[in-house]
Amino acid sequence: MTEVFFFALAVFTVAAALLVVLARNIVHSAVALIFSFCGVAGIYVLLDAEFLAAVQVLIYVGGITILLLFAIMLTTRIASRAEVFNEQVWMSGLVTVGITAILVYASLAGIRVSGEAPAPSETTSALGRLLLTTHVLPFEVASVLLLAAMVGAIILARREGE
Amino acid sequence: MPHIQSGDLVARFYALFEGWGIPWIVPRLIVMLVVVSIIILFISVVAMFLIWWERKISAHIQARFGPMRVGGWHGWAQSIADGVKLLLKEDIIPTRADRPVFILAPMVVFAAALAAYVVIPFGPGLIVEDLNIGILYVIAISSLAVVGIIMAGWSSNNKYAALGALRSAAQAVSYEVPLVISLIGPVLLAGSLSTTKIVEAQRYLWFIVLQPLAFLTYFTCAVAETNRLPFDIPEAESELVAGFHVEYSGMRFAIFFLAEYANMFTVCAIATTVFLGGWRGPLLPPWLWFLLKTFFLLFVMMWLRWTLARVRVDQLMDVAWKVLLPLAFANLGITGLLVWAFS
Amino acid sequence: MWRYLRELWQGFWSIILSMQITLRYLFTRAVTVQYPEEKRQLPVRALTRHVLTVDLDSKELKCTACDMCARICPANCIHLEGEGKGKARRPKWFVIDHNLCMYCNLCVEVCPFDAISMYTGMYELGGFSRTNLVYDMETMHADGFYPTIMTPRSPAGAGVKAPPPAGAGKQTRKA
Amino acid sequence: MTTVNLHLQQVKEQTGESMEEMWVNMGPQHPSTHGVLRLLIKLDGEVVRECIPYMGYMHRCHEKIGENRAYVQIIPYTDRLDYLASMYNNWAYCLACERLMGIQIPERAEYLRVLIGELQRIASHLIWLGTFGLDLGNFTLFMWCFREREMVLDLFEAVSGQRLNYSFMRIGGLALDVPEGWLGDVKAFLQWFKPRLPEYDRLSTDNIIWQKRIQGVGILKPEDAVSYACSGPVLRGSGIRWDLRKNDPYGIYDRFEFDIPVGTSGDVWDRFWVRRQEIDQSVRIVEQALKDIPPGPVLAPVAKKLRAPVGDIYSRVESPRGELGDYIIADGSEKPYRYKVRAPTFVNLSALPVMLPGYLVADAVAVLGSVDIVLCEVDR
Amino acid sequence: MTAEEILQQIRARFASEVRTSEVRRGEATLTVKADQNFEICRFIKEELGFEYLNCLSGVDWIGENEMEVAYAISSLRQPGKIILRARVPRDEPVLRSVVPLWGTADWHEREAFDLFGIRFENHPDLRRILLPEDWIGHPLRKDYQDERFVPYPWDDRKPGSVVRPTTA
Amino acid sequence: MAADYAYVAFFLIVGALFVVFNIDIVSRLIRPAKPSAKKLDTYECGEDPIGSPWLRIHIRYYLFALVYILFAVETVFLFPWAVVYTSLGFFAFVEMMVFIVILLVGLAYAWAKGALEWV
Amino acid sequence: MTPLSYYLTLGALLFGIGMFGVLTRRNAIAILMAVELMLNAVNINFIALSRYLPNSTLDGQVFAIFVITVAAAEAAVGLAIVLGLYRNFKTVNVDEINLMKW
Repeated sequence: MTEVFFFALAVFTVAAALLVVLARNIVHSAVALIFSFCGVAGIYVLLDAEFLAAVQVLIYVGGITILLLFAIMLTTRIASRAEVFNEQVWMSGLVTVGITAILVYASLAGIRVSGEAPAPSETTSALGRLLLTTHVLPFEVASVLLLAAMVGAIILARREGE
Repeated sequence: MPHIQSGDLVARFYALFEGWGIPWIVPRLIVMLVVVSIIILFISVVAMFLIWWERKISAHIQARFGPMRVGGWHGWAQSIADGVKLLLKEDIIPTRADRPVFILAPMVVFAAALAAYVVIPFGPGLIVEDLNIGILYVIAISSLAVVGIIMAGWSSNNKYAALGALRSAAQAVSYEVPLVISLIGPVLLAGSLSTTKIVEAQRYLWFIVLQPLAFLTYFTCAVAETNRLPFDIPEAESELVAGFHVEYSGMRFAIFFLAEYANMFTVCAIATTVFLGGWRGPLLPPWLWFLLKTFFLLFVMMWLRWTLARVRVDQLMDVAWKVLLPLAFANLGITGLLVWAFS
Repeated sequence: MWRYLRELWQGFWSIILSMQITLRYLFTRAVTVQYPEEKRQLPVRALTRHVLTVDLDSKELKCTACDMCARICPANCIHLEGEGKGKARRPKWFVIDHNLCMYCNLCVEVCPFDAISMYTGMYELGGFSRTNLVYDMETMHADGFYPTIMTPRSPAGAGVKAPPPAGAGKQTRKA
Repeated sequence: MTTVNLHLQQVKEQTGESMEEMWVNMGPQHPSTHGVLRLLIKLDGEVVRECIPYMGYMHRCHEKIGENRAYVQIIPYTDRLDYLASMYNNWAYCLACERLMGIQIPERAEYLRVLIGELQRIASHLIWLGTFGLDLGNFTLFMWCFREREMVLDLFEAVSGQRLNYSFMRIGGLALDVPEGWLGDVKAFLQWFKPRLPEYDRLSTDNIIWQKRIQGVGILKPEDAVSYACSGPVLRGSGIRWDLRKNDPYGIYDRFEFDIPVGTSGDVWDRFWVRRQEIDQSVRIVEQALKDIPPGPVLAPVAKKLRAPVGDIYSRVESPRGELGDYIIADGSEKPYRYKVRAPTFVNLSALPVMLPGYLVADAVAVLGSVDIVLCEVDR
Repeated sequence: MTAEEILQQIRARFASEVRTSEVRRGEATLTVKADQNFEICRFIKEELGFEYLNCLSGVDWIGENEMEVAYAISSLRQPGKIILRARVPRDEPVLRSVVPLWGTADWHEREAFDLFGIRFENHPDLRRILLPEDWIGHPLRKDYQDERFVPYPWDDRKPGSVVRPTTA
Repeated sequence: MAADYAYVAFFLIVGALFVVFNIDIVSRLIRPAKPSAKKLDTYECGEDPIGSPWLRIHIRYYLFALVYILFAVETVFLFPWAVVYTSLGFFAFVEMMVFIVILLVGLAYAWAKGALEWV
Repeated sequence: MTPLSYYLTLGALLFGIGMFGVLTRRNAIAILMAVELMLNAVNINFIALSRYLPNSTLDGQVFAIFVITVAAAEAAVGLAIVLGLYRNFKTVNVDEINLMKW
């Protein structure tokens, strides 16, 4: 049963992701990106990481895509028919296919896991415990990172004429 | 597992199908379909009632009657008539609109509104699925609605719609932060994100007593998140005519309308769950208590709407970032300190 | 800091005060009228559809086709033609176009014989074509309006509380 | 409207266009332009940078009609200028004709005119307050104001038989005396009305959202107000104490005691507050008029066919919206040779492009509302 | 300043321009030739202190083959009112705009242009204001004819054209 | 567990299908369809639209979204913290307060820099 | 139970698609979107491995949270840089942006 869900979600996600990179209209790209993110969130759920799935939707869908959409509307002339891809599209495609093939091969053949870990029961509290004990340093550093990002982004975005 | 019906009944239903040799998925799908139909029916009825009720409340506040004709008694069938009318309206998609996104937007908005009902605990066991990240789930799924609104506004290729969508997005993201942070206080007290567990944690005391500041913050944000007056700038009709759904007509518009009222019910239901003790109450059956409390909050929302003027967009942002956010943080800090001190 | 908090409180309180007054209004009576079933009571002077009055003794139209009303009408909505000479002069035809009438009452004021009046209490004018609002002598003949309040000779003297004209519109259609 | 867009093209070429700016049509079909006004607004984000009003959608050749009508026939047409203050339009026109013809009107008519005129001012300001509330998103206030306005209209209907376009005043006085008991009805109305004002205040003046919305926006500097010849509450809101009822008294306004509310900074709040206080002052005047009103005739003996002597006159009154002037040139016939209406909102509206730039779209609505335009009067 | 004094001052300054002047109902009324209208207005505004332009109106004196622009000027600081009439030939009605003096003259002059065809030099934006931009002619001129005017269709005074009302 | 989320998926799918069902099946059968050029035109108060609304937004909106996203990340950390707070005690409180205060510095910075001002 | 390799393959595919976008798209914002896709692919791997590896705690998920944090910061700063570029070059087309002329 999980396989069915997995394949449905995987196809959905990959299709949306393909649309992201292939769509000529960049807003369509962004909309496709939203669905791709939602699909990934579904994959997280299948992996019993429901907290992360919610975070994925909250941050990616509710935050990053909105930011992206705003940036698109700030900068891109959507109606214009500019070339979407650069000249190295075939070259890049080749490289990508190669690397992806290697990765897929590695995934299918390279990694073997014997058995499986039991499903974790309550991920949120476990995550909280981990964050506040084992990973407390990255946790605090994350706040500094966010601070730096906020300051930097505000400086960059408002640099002129304000 | 679904709890909306009695567990025994569902189990017997499953067993019945198993006995017939039908794959296990079929009965499960049937149960799910029944559940979702009940919820959609519930949403429709509630939305229609709310629309009618709001018109009545506004009318009586304004010394008039409101709908009086359709259906006889105080125009109770007005919303149904409106729904039928919208069903009969021509569907207009502007030529300049971005067609796929335009069509997708109401679907996103409605699906998000519907999905939020999964974790609303109408009573003990009367919940579709008690997810263990309940509250966070509602918040996450409601951020989908914002995306839907941006899609609607942008794809309409209309200036008012675009402005409305942008305002809506800016407003939603601004009010999301204090809303989430005000919810963390009760979560901290309950020690769980599950809606059922939060209600159970209020066995002795409603959280509104312990967290009045958080409740006020949450409620204000909830009003803003649902784009209601005084925070209805995304659809401020005196400026933007109708905001993001200005180009939507007929059934597409109706879907937005339905989703809006469904969201209103959701935020009030969450407020009831988190702050007002959910289904707890003496004498009356739990689900009735739950609905009573929720509808009281809905009444307050309507009451506010018909009392206040609309705030301006800059003031709206000020309220979110400079009033509600500090308040929410202060509440969080105080809660943390007190919990540590008393435990 | 204190100022911030004080402003916050004041704002909150002012909203509470506003809400208090609206809550009080929620339980007051509505002032509106459910129109087609209920009808407002029109004052005596209400300017409504025109009527050509008749002399109660001779049962004849008072109008002598002097054309005063047609000439004073700013909107040029009255048209008539007379026949006969002297005392016997009466309108041959008389048309008022209510599409154009602006209810200024000048025609009534100018009429030397009180032959035209606008105090019929019939305000439900409507039609499916513009010509439906063009009234001719027969439709405006006062016979068609009995029994309703008819042209008060001196409207200034009448009290405010007039008999309700409601329902008057229903029985005025001449069979 | 291609020609208008041609003009826009020229404007764009002159001003240049940046990426973040866009031109938006506000009107003619817009909920808050109070009729069919079209404002072409250049938005920078949400900030209004420039505003070009287009009007004329309601032009009905009032002045041309006036030139082809006898003096008394014009009165019903004046109703249709400022349909929210028809009594005052009647008055302005009749006053101009009376001044032109040298007619003295009876004492009772003077009192009744003041009484009715001030009631009209109350009604007009109420409708303004209500629609302004609507602009700011407060629908309840709108309904409440309309409820009281309807009462004034009931009073007028009892007097003139009409609810909106009264054509009640005549050159030389009034068409009719008020019906018996009417003055008592006015008293009863005031009794009811005065306690309602604090209720409006609860929703508007005292409410923080209302205050914050309109304070400090749409500032009209006094020198601009004078240069653009603004009048009425718009002028007074800018801090200039100028009211024709006091400064150039017509009728018998010099017999009444009332104050002229003025603003300080010329923002929307000041204009709102001036109008709000003017309602109080009008109530005061009505009460005084009710006390002193003498008996007697209401119409001076005037000729049936009115002819004005050759000459011209510019006569002005303080209508609820400002200085309502009638410029009449008479050539001795029974029709005016030239009849021009100086509509207060036409002139006040011309100051709008000065008031708007620099504020948000939401403010644009509030500013437009605070000017209190009536499009029929603007377009004539 | 009485109306008499106002007139005297203007006459002293612009002797050759003033055609007629009189005091009517306490208002100074004067007719001037149009070529100096801007200077006279400036004099009235800046030196006599009448800073408030109430009204600006065009008049078509077709009998004298002249157009007139009548300014009603007053002040918020002093009593008194001036009615200044500037006459221009009807064939070529051109005046200098007074917008630099009074902002309100902008729309009034546009209106006079729209309805009378009087052109104002130096006007910042002389367009039609009330009528559509593609309107032909200037309706308030006394000789204005519009063949597009269609009389009210059932205004033929014949009883046969009347349809009996279906209601009441 | 993952199976719990079957309902979520189901609700999302049915929600979308419900919209399609209503608009494209039920309503389509009974509604009229008489499109005309004017009807299908973009609404702009009865005038022809001037220019395109696409690509005309202001940096304001962007800045709010920017500040939001960073606070949203913070809330991600807050939820696990709140759930385990009672069992971890004061140390957790201090850790989180350090975290929050650092971010509040950012908020104060944004406030002082006027990123939270509209105009 | 779905094999781990399925998830890893999905991650690899997403990564490849993202990489293709990064390499070929001209629009800087589109490139950022593709980068987000790649980050998602990484997260899938983290979480899948955290779920499947025996004796694992939730460290993989914690890492995913940090990746999301970094992604958010990256999006914020990256888009701010794009805006800055746009201000200077009036385009977000990376081929036309020549940093040496800045």
